Amino acid sequence: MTLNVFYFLSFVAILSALMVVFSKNPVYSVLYLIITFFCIAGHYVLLNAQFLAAVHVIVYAGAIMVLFLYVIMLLNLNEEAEPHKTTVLKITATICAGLLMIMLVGSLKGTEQMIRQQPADAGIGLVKSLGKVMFTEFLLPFEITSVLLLAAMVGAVMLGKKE
Amino acid sequence: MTVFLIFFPLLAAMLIFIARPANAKVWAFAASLIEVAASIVVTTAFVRNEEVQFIINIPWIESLGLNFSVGIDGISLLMVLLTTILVPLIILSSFKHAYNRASTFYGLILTMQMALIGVFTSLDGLLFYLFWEAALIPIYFICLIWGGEDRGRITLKFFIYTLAGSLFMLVGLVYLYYHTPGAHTFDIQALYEAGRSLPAAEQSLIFWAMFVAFAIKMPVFPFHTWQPDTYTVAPAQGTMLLSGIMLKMGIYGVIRWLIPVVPSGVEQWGFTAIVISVAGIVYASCIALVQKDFKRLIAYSSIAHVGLISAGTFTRSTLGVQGAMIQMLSHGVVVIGLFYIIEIIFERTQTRRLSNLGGIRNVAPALTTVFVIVMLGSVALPLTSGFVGEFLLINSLFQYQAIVGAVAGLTIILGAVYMLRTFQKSMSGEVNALTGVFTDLGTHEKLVLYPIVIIVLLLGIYPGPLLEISEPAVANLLKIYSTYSASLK
Amino acid sequence: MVDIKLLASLVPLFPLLGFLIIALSAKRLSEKITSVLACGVILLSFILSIILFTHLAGTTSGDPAIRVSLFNWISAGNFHSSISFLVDPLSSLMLLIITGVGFLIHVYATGYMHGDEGFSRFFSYLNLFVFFMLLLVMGSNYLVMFVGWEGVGLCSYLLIGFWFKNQAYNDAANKAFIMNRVGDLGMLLGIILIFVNVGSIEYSDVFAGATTIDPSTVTAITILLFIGAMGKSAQLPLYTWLPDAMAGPTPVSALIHAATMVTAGIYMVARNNLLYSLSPLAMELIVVVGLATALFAATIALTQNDIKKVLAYSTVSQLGLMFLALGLGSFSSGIFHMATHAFFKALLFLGAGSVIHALGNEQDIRKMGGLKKYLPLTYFTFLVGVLAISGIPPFSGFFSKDEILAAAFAHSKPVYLLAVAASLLTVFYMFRLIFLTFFGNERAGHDTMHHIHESPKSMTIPLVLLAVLSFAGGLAGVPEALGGSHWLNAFLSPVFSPSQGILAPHHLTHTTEYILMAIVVACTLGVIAFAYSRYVSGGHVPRPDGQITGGLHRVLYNKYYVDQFYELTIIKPLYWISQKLEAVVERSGIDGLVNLSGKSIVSGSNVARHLQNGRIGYYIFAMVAAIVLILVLGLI
Amino acid sequence: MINTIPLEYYIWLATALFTIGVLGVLYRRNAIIIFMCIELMLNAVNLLMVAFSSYLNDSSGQVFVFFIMAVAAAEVAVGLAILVLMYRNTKTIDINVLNRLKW
Amino acid sequence: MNALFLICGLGVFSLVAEIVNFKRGLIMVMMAGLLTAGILVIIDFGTSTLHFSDMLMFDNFSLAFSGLIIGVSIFWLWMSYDYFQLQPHVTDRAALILFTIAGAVIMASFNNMAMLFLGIEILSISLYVLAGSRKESLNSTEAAFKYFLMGSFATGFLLMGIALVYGATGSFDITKIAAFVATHDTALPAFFYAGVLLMLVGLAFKISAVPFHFWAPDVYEGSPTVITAFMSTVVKIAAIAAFYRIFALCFSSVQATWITALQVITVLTLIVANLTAVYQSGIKRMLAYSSVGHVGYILLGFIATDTGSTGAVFYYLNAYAIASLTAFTVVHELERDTPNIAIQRFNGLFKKSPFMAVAMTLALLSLAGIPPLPGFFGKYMVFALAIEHGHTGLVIVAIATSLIGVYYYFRVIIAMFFSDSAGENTPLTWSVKLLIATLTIISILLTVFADRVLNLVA
Repeated sequence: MTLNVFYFLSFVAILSALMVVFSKNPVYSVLYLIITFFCIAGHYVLLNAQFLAAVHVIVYAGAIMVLFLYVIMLLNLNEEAEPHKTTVLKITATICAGLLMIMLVGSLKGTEQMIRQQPADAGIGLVKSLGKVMFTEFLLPFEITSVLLLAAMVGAVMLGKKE
Repeated sequence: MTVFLIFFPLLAAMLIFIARPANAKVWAFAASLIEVAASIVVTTAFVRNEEVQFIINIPWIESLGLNFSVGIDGISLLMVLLTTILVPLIILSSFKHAYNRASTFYGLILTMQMALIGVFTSLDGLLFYLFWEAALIPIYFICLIWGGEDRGRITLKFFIYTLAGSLFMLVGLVYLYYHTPGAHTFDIQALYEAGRSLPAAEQSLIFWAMFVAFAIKMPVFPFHTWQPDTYTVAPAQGTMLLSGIMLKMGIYGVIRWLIPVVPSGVEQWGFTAIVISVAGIVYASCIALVQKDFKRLIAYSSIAHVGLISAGTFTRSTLGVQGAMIQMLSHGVVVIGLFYIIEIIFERTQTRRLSNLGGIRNVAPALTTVFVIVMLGSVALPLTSGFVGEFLLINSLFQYQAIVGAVAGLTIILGAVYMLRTFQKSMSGEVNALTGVFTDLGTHEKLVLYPIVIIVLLLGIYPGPLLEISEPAVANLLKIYSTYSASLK
Repeated sequence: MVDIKLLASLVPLFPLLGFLIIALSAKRLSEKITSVLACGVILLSFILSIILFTHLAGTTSGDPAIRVSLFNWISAGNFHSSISFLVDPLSSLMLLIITGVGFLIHVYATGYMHGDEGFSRFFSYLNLFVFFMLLLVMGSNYLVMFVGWEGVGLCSYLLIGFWFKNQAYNDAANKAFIMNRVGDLGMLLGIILIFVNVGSIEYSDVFAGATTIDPSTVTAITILLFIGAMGKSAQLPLYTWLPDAMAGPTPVSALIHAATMVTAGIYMVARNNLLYSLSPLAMELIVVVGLATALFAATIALTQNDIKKVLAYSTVSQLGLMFLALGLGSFSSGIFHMATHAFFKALLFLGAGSVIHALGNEQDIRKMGGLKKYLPLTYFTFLVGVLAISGIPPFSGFFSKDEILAAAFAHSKPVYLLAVAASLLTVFYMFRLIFLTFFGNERAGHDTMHHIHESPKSMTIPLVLLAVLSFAGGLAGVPEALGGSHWLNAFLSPVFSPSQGILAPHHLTHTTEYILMAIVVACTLGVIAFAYSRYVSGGHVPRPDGQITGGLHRVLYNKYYVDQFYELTIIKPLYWISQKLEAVVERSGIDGLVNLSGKSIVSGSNVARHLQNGRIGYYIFAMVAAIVLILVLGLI
Repeated sequence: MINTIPLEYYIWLATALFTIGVLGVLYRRNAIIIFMCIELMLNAVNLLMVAFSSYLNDSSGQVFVFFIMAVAAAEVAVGLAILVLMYRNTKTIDINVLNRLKW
Repeated sequence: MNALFLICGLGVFSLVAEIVNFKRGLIMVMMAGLLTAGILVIIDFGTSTLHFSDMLMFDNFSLAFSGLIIGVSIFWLWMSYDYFQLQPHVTDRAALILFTIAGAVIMASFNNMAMLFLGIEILSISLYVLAGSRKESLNSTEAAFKYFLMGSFATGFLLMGIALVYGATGSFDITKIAAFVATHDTALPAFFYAGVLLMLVGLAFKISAVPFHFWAPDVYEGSPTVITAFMSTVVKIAAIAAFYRIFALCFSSVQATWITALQVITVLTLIVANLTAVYQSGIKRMLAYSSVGHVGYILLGFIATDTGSTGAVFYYLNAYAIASLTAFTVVHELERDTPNIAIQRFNGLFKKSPFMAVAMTLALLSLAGIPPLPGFFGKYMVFALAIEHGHTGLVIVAIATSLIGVYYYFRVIIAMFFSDSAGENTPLTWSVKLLIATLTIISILLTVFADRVLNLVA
């Protein structure tokens, strides 16, 4: 049963991911990407990362993709915005990506050797345990992230503001 | 004392750079005279044996095995003397010429002197390399700023060419460094030991790495093509520095940093080096024959002379190396004289084409006399400085291999051919429009040329004291070489 | 009692001083002071030479040679050389000739060069020449001799090109110097070879060790040294500079190119008589070269029209004869002839100079003639010289030439015949010269004849003195056959005895000698008669340059085209090769390669920069491709 | 739950998504789509991290995903600002149009 | 550690300064603050402490690099004083710069992949903005765009690498990873190596090694000159420090995996960058290629990751940063009116302003590696290291490329000394003079006291 869910989610994720790439209309791409993100969120749930799944949906589908949509609408992009691509480009792009895929997959052969060190603890994905780790072990990165966001904010404002 | 010798010119240069005195040339000249005095003090204090004296050894970058280690033995002393005596003459030779930015010009000359003396006194491989390259920078700028037509391209070629060669030397030195016994160091004795401990094949590689650097600097055929262009384009003083002193760095390098370092490599390839040097003699002489530009002609003649010195040095005999020592001094003085004469002629006639000159002898007897004597020094007439060296060199080559000696001896004939032709074309005959208004030597010019003439004659008549200075040191270096060769057999 | 060694070292010092004073004072000294100074120092040297000579002649017991060592010159490793002098009979004889003849020529030159703007320069060179010549003959080792050897070459160069405004003269000077240098190289290598084999270059050490040297090495040494002599003494094939050297002022031709410098080769071979006697091959070579030169130059001289050129070829020819003597092992004859030749050839040149001087620098004998009555003293002395060179008894040339011919006869008949031929040719062209110059019609232009005058005393007195010497010089070597004791042989015997021991030359009976003398003298007279009939009675005058007919004549007149031959086979190819070397090997080849590497960098850069085409799409492609590659590299 | 799904599956899935992201970046010339594809790549990484985290029973992997999300958000903010800036200047968002800087 | 807080605090302070409209003395305050931070670093020197659950480790290595970053930043601020004063958004720019420096310090001292990632991102995001900070200029926009797009793409690979490494080792902590790798060297899954290589790719992009360098020339050319200077000094130091820290400290035991790839990258970097620089006519673009080229030499030092190489890399960066900064100062002074000047702008500079010309010459000579300037010692050290470890072939390539380097650096020198002058003379302020003089003196001191510098990181 779980495996079937996995297959389903994976199939939809990959299909919609491909649609992101191949859709002519950017708005469709955004929508397909949102579908992909939802599928990924489903995987998170499968992986016992419930909190992360929620955050994922909120941040990506809720914030980031909305931002994308805004920009697309702001710039009023449509299908004709992108010029025709040559076949050579298509083929080389596919070959490059394919080769990359082959290399990565090929490198994953040893995975079976990995033996789980201890029985699964379904609790690690919960807010409680994540919060503990984040505010003890990863306190500094967490704080530093604020600097990052501050920088991004200042930067975005600086670039976006009209003189 | 050694430190003073090395850094006093730099100090003076810095002061001149910064203070920019109105009469920089006078200050520079004074500084160079002080340097002469210092070198004379050193000479008098020098004990005539094979020991390295006045040693200073200060650690610099210990993790690189680099020490500021300098000292003077007989070989170094002669080279230091050559430098300190020629530099004032070179500075004086520029007195009539009002260079733009004079303070920079004279500062660079003094900086150059610092580097040259550093090269001749270094007892540390990396330090030697540092001074070696440091000498390149001032002369490059002298040529670049005050040079002649198309100097940008030509000087750049010169710079990159010589730099390329010396980088090979650096690789060789580093390779040796990692083979020094115990804690790695660039100390010269340690490098000697390291070089000798290497198998023959590796010694050959080191030999070539270092030989190429020296050969380019000298320059020896076929590594010479930067030289005629550079000599021609450089300002007179630059050419004098290049030909008078700087090319001696290459031969000095062979004597101190090549023959004792990789004896087996020298054994194996010494003959090749001799052959190309000797081929260079004939080759450069032939090309000098058909030169139309006076300066270029002397440039080629310099290649021929240096070829002989190099060949003699590679015989690894006392005769050859001593001949090289004395010939380096002689060539330095003679070639400076010749280039200065060219400058004098150029300054008055604005041409260096031999076909445009002629008849100067009618109006400038003093110049003619000087020219004749310097020319005789160049063609190695007995009782001039050139003969002592060439005789010893040809002698050593002849002993090494009779045929090679005979071919090298062709320099005696070919040298006469092109020098006499040059003299005839420039000085003899009737005056023409350019040379008719020629004025004879002025005071400054005499002050430069007369000492040169005196040195040329003195060296030719009584070279004994100078030969004695370097003899023990040369014998010592060759002993290092020969004991190694003997130990192989 | 003054130390004899000091005197010996003073001999070369005086001319050197003279040179320095005159040269350094530039033109500030007046002509008079310069003349006095220049002649005075030579005179002083001459006096000293006489003292040395008498000292040597007076010493009967032991080794009479005087050795002086001044200072160490070049020493490096096992090589040592010092500036040191050796005065033995041979060199003292040379000293006498050099300073004696030299003094006379100096005096002559004060008149000859009067008014020339290079007067003091001339005398400084001349003094310098004497200094080097003295070094040459006085050196006690090869290197000092070499110093003098090259030094005289230098002075010869300076004096040939003395009138430097004329580029043809300068060419001649260059030619002389360079040809000498060719010889000098041989000489230098010879010296080095000696050093390599003996370990010393002192004469005494070398001669002491000569017999220990490998015979083939001795041959090499002697041939190399002889190459030097070929250059200096103008032997085949290095003789062509000497006729051209007549470009110099006539006193120079007399002193350097007749009396002294060119005989340096003779001196050198004589000095090394021991070495030569050890190498039969080298001796043969000298015989061949000497004889060939004698004939070759004599035939050329037959057709020359320049008074000095004739004398020059005659000098070459005579030098050939001297070498012949040396090659035959008759060293003292060679030296003897050298001495007498010094007298009469100097005389002839000075006489020619007097003629030229009188005619306002006219040297072409076709434009002379009938000068006997205008220049009586010159004519008389010139005649003495001609008689001497022709070997008319009892003039000096007779004795010395006779000795050589006798030696040749003893050696082999063909050599003798050829030598006689050469000497008869000499007789012919010398009389042709004197007949065309002093006899017959006056062919000079009117203006010239108008100004013609006998030379001043300063010039004629040396002529007279030399005439006396030319006449009486032979007395030093009157052979036993003629009742003499041959004093010269005895005097030189300490020098030549070692080689004579090895060679053991043949001695002719007195009868044979008489017959030979008679034949030669008879032939000589016949030739004179022929010349007289052709040029005086027949009034024959050589044709102008353009009208020369007849193959042989033209060949002779053009000096066998040797100069052209050298030009074509050596000089032109050398320049051609040099030009090709520069254009092809230097510029396109080596430098081309260097520049090509630079250019290829720049063009490489031009290619490389197109990697950076500004398109992000392309950049990302390249990155992904690189990532794949890196994964391949790292994982496989 | 996770016991039934082998880890390799997740790795393969993540790899596939990552490669599709790369493919998109290579394939498209529209800057916004390219941004989105980059986001896809990051998400693939996130998925991988979470998978590892679960299988290793170590929550730090999930914490890391938070940081990635934060960074992604920041990047998008700045990136879209730059994009808008570019669009204002050139009236296009084709990545290859703007190539004044080259060679 | 305190230094890092101080720098972040300064960044926030400058944002606050906007509100209270404190602009005039802001740069001075920043410099003073950075100076204090520098002193804090010096005080800590010689200690080695871990902070915040092993997130950061301040050992001599990171302290030395942090010190270098802070020091260079101070000089950079000095140089770019007018960039802040003459343009709008002073406080924003200042804050971004300070955040960048904070990111750089983190990159030099991280002990956890999370910190590495965040450090890189703080630095990068600020830089994307700064590169585009000349909004009216199309070049600046293009630079920002290219930098951003390719930078985030590369971040994807870096993250993928981190994820794979995490998956294989179960930790983000560098010390733990290193220990794990050392003990499990045979039992590591294959994807661990893929992770290492992907991290190599991500970091190679940051240090702009060929073939991940494509952004660098374009971005350097398009960005405002002071930002270019900042990127080619401070940012480069930080990137190299991070690269070195992760590969020398963490992955040294699996060197076999990445050494071949690194060698290929090194050779490509040396050749392509130096070769392309030859043809450049714009000085900034030329310096950009040169800066890429220098990465090649530094990578040469990475090949031997033992104690000697740390010193060599550190010294090299010192020499390189000082020389680059001098060069950029002069370029900045010359391009007051016209951005993106060509090399011809240097024509006759020696006649107009010998002071600048000489300083520029020394800087270029140092960059070209001519003794006895510090650039030479830097090159020498990495060459010697490579020779010691038997990579003579690489050294030959490096020598050849450094000769090419001489060629293009000397084009500028020749222009300064040889050609006739072009453009007017711009008088230098005393501040700039003092800056140039100080940098030159530091350069000389680097030669004389090379041993001290080397011992800092030993």
